[in-house]
Amino acid sequence: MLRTGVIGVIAISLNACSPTELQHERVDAASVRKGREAVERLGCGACHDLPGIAWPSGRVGPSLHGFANRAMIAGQLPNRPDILARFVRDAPALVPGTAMPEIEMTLEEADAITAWLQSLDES
Amino acid sequence: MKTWLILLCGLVLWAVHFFVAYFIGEFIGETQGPRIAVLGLTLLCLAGVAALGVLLRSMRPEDDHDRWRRSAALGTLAISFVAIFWQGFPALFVP
Amino acid sequence: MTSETGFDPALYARLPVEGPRPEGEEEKLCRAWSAPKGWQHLTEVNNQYIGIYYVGTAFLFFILAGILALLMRVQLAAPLLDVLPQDTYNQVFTMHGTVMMFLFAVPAVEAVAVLLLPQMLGARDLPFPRLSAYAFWAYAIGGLCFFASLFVGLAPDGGWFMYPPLTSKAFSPGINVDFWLLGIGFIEISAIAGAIEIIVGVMRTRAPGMSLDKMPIFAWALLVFAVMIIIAFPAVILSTLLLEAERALNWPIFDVGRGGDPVLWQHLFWFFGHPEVYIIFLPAAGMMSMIIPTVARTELVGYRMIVLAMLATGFLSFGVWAHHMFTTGMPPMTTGFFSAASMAVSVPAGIQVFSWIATYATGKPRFNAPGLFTMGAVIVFVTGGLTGVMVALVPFDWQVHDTYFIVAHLHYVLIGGMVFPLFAAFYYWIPMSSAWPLSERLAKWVFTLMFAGINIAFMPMHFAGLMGMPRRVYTYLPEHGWALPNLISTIGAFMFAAGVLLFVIDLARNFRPRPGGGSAGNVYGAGTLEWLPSDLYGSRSIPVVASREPLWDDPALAQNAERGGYFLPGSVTGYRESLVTSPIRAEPQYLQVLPGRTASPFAAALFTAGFFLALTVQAYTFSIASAILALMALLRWLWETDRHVPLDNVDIGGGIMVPANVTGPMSHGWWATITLLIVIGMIFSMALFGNAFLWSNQPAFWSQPPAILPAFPVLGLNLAAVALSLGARWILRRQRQGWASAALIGATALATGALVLEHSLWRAAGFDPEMSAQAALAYTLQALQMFILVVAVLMSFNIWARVLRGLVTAPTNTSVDVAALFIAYCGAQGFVGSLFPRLLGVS
Amino acid sequence: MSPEAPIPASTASWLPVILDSAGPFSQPVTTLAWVIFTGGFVILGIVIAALTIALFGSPRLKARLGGEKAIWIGGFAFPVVVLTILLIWGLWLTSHLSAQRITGDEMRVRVIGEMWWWRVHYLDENGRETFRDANELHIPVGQPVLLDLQAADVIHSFWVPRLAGKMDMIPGRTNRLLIQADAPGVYHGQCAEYCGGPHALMGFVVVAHAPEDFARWQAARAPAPAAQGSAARGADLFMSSGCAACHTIRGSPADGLAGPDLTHVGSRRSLGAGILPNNKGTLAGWIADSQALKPGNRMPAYHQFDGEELRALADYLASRQ
Repeated sequence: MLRTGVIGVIAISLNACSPTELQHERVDAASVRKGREAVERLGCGACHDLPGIAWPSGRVGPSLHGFANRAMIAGQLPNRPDILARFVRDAPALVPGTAMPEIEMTLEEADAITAWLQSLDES
Repeated sequence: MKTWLILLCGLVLWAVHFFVAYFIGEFIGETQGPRIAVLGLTLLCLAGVAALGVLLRSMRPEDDHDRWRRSAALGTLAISFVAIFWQGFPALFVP
Repeated sequence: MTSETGFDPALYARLPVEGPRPEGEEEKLCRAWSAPKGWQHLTEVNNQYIGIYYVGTAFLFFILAGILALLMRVQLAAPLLDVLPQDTYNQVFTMHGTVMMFLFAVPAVEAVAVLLLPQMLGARDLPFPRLSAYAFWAYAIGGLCFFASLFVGLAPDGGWFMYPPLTSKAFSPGINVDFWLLGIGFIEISAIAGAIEIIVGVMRTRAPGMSLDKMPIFAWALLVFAVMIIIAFPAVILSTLLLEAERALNWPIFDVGRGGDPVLWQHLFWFFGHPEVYIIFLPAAGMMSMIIPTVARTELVGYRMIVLAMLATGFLSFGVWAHHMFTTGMPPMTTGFFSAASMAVSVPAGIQVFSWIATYATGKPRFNAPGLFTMGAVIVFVTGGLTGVMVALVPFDWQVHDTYFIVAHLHYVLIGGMVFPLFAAFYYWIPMSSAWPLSERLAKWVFTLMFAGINIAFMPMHFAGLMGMPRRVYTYLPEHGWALPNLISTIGAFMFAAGVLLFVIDLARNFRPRPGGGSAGNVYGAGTLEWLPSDLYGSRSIPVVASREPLWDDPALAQNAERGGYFLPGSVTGYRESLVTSPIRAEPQYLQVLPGRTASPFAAALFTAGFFLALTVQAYTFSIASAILALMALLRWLWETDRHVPLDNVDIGGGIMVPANVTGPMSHGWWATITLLIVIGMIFSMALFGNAFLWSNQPAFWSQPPAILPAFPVLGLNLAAVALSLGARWILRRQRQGWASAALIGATALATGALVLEHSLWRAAGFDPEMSAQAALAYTLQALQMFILVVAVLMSFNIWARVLRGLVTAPTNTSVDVAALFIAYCGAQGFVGSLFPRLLGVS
Repeated sequence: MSPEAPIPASTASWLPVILDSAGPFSQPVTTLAWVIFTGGFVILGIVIAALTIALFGSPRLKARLGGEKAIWIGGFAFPVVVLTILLIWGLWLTSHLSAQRITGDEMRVRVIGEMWWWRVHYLDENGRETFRDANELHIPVGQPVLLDLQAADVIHSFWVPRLAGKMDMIPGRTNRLLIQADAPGVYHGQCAEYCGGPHALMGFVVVAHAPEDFARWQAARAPAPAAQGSAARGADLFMSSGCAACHTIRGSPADGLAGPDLTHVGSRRSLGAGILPNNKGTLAGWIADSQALKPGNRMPAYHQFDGEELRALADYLASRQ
């Protein structure tokens, strides 16, 4: 189960992979702001240390500082907006063993959160 | 001793009033009876302050010290009067 | 002119004595009051040394507690910072409050009193110099050890108010709370010792002619202050004892499961805690009333109104304690009494503020350093006073109680009412004991930074409170919007700190302590006696006082005093000595021989501190050893008292003769004993109140106390003890020293027997102190009785020993008077302590 | 899913909460507050003006201030008049607002302060318990609610600034407080008496519903049906991992009393006593390491669960609506 999932994701990412696409897109400020608000409302900080959000600040999940510069999501998935938007809504569907539950949110919110995560550029 | 009695008489009355009123509230309760007791006590103490005022005014001071003592004592009586007066309000305005 | 003691005031006309002074007179005086060298500094008891140590130590604690405040402000500068972890923060805020209240505010004013009061009153020293020394050393040693608990993470963390059950063993199992209870209990003893000293000092050591209406207003303030300490502090001594008994012995006084009540703690604590605020404010107001006339170059307008305002404050402040408890669910009429008293107490404060304004308006104010601080104090204090009236309104208090609004209010009151006046006092009086005054130029900066700092720090706290921010929070969530006011507060706090730092720098540059001379002198042109030229013995001679500002009204006074033209220009006995005068009109009564340097106060303080600290860390052997050593030091001290002077009448100047030995109700020892008995009586009364409170509040747990009839022997023995101990004075009048001491020992034995019987009666009735709070309080009464009986035993055997050594004079003797009074009190307390709890039956 | 109409997350205005009253038990205090603030500023202004005149004024003006008469007027007569009025107002309000004015028609709830959370017991008109919840209080709009306030360990204080003043919760006593909200909304509360450790993080929420929504909310207080799928796995873990020793979930074997009742935890607006939003993510985060979020709280960090187990637990709790 786990293996098929991972393989599938890798297959998807290999198909779509090209060097230029690793540069994230220009994200517009409005969705970054909305994403940040959604992250605060949902309390993602209960598990993650989030840049610019003092509270909450959990240590269960990884810190998300400089997330835009990460190559992988959860160490397994390529850090791409479309995958990321699916992952934040329903992580177990992509990474079955993860501790991160599916979180109830709208698709717009997932996109906004993705935009915000992609803006966390520390380079 | 006499000097202190003169200077503090009004305040001592205030203290008597305050602590009796507090003990009534703390140990007896706040029903109609205690309330009326506090009001009666207030009137009694106010009358006491007034009487002390009359008494003090009738004293003939012999020197500067006595004059000073008398005027300071009248001042403490004024403050005590107000304080006792206010102390009666809770029995009146907290039905 | 009327007289109080039969002394003829016309005799004052003989002074100052003209002509040259006899050869060697001044040298003899200097010899008696020589300066200490090296290690002797630890044994010195002269108020000019003790006073400077004392002020310095209090200021050190101000700085230390201030640093704690800065740490807290850093932690709260933004939401969810992690500068101070939760438990550290809780210790830090507890220590900030505790240290500021107990180790800075009260000791600071007692320190200033020890330093200034004798000079201001024209005395050579306070009447019990060793007691001042003891009070200081106990405070310094105990306070520093207490503070050090912070560095090992053992500092108390229950808030300075220490509410049980949070501070009970169940929720605070560590020794942190014990540090507070024992440390503060110990420091209270020092505060009370200082207060006894001040009361007797103000009442009995004023310069001849300084009748009550001519007393410097600072002395009035300290008199009221000290009496308030005597009445208020016993409440906190008792409450710390009770809580420590609950923690150490499992006596469930505050435990609701066994008939205790945590609200009892709140009553006892605030019965001390609110008067405490006025205890802190009054002396500072007294300083203001001394400084402002000098700054404005005119006499104080409304002197008598300030006096009556202080007296009124002294009384009214005892009717406000429960305004800290408006949210505890007290019934509405009772809250109303406290609301009314809280309003009433603001009236005398208003009178004082308007007196100061009237004094400025009458004179030509100068904008020098003390002037600026007094002006700033008026504004800051009035702001705090106005919010004080607001929180006296019960419904408004329901909202702002325990929020930052209160934090803002209390800091405005305490900084405006105490810290600013104290800084004014530093600037004003430092030239008296330093070779140089402080810098006026820097003072402008210090004042500006401190004044702006306090407003920037504390004004936003009003808003934080209105926005819902509770007190005593180690952090807060961003969503409440408290970040901005907190950040501004932190900036303000650092501005205030910068002002204090600048002051410390100035102090380091310019302060050259010169006890007894070589000082900068009367740089502000003040009119009161502390500005007479002085040496280690104070003024060369003690002048006759004819007005409130003698130096203004008699320009030759300083010169005549310095020349030795007034009272006591030398030393009659060769010892240190001072003049004791009558309490109202200050007519000369007798010559008091003062003790010189001695190690016993220092040793007693050191070992008492050792006793308490060792008790805290449960080093019982060391604790007992310290107690024995402390006791030995005290006995040695006691032995040295009451020295008989082989002179009957002495010439104190101008041919005026007074006795050198006085006993009975006229002596200063008698006065001190009465004061001490009031303290003990207050502790006892508070315990009785506790009994009645639990009886009324926890009826479900109340059992029928032992019957009264079987207690008749107890009551009888106690009455017999009273009669026998008072009889000892009568026996002594018949020249039978031995029998007098036997009577005292007998009286002590009777009272002890009564206690043993009383204890067995309660035991027989099946009461066990761990069983219920009722039983615990009954045994508390017996424990208090036991404690004073131990003292009585020591006293009566001390008399016996003195009789054997022929030290007890007849027909009267101060030591016997004091012991008789004390033991008679023991009998009376035993009587009431046995009767009262039996009257509280099950209804 | 939830039966009631959406409730605005915040009805607060820009005003500080104490001045932004939302019910009849806080409104009169707000009025009083505005009056005393205004009066306070005016009096402070007068004192500063008097001080300024005393320091810098013309001799004529200074002469007016410089005597005992000025002290009697400014320091005695004026305060006495002002304070007499204030005192009467304050006393009248005290009696008007205090819980002694109970009619018997109030809805009743018992709230018990714990280190560092709140037990909530809904009572019927006879004071008998109907059901339990924690850290959240639901009330109908426009109706007074009588709270019986108690404490289980140390002293706490119940305070919802927009609804009423605070009232202490003292072991061995029951204090009473009336609250009422005039508009649907979520009102934040906070423990106001220092209770040790994470006192700063002891919050809660009052949710006010329109009356018909409240009735629906009340009707929906039956335990949620047995869990399905991953949540069923979570239920097993909950029972087997010790959670049930401290927490009660009605309709399941879990009957622990030390911690908050979790029967309806999934429907609450917050977690950790009013400090975190509530969803599967925050539930999982709280279970795995609540000590990182609220240091010192009584629940240990549960490190033993793997990712799937943690999610199953979160699923289970989120399903307890």
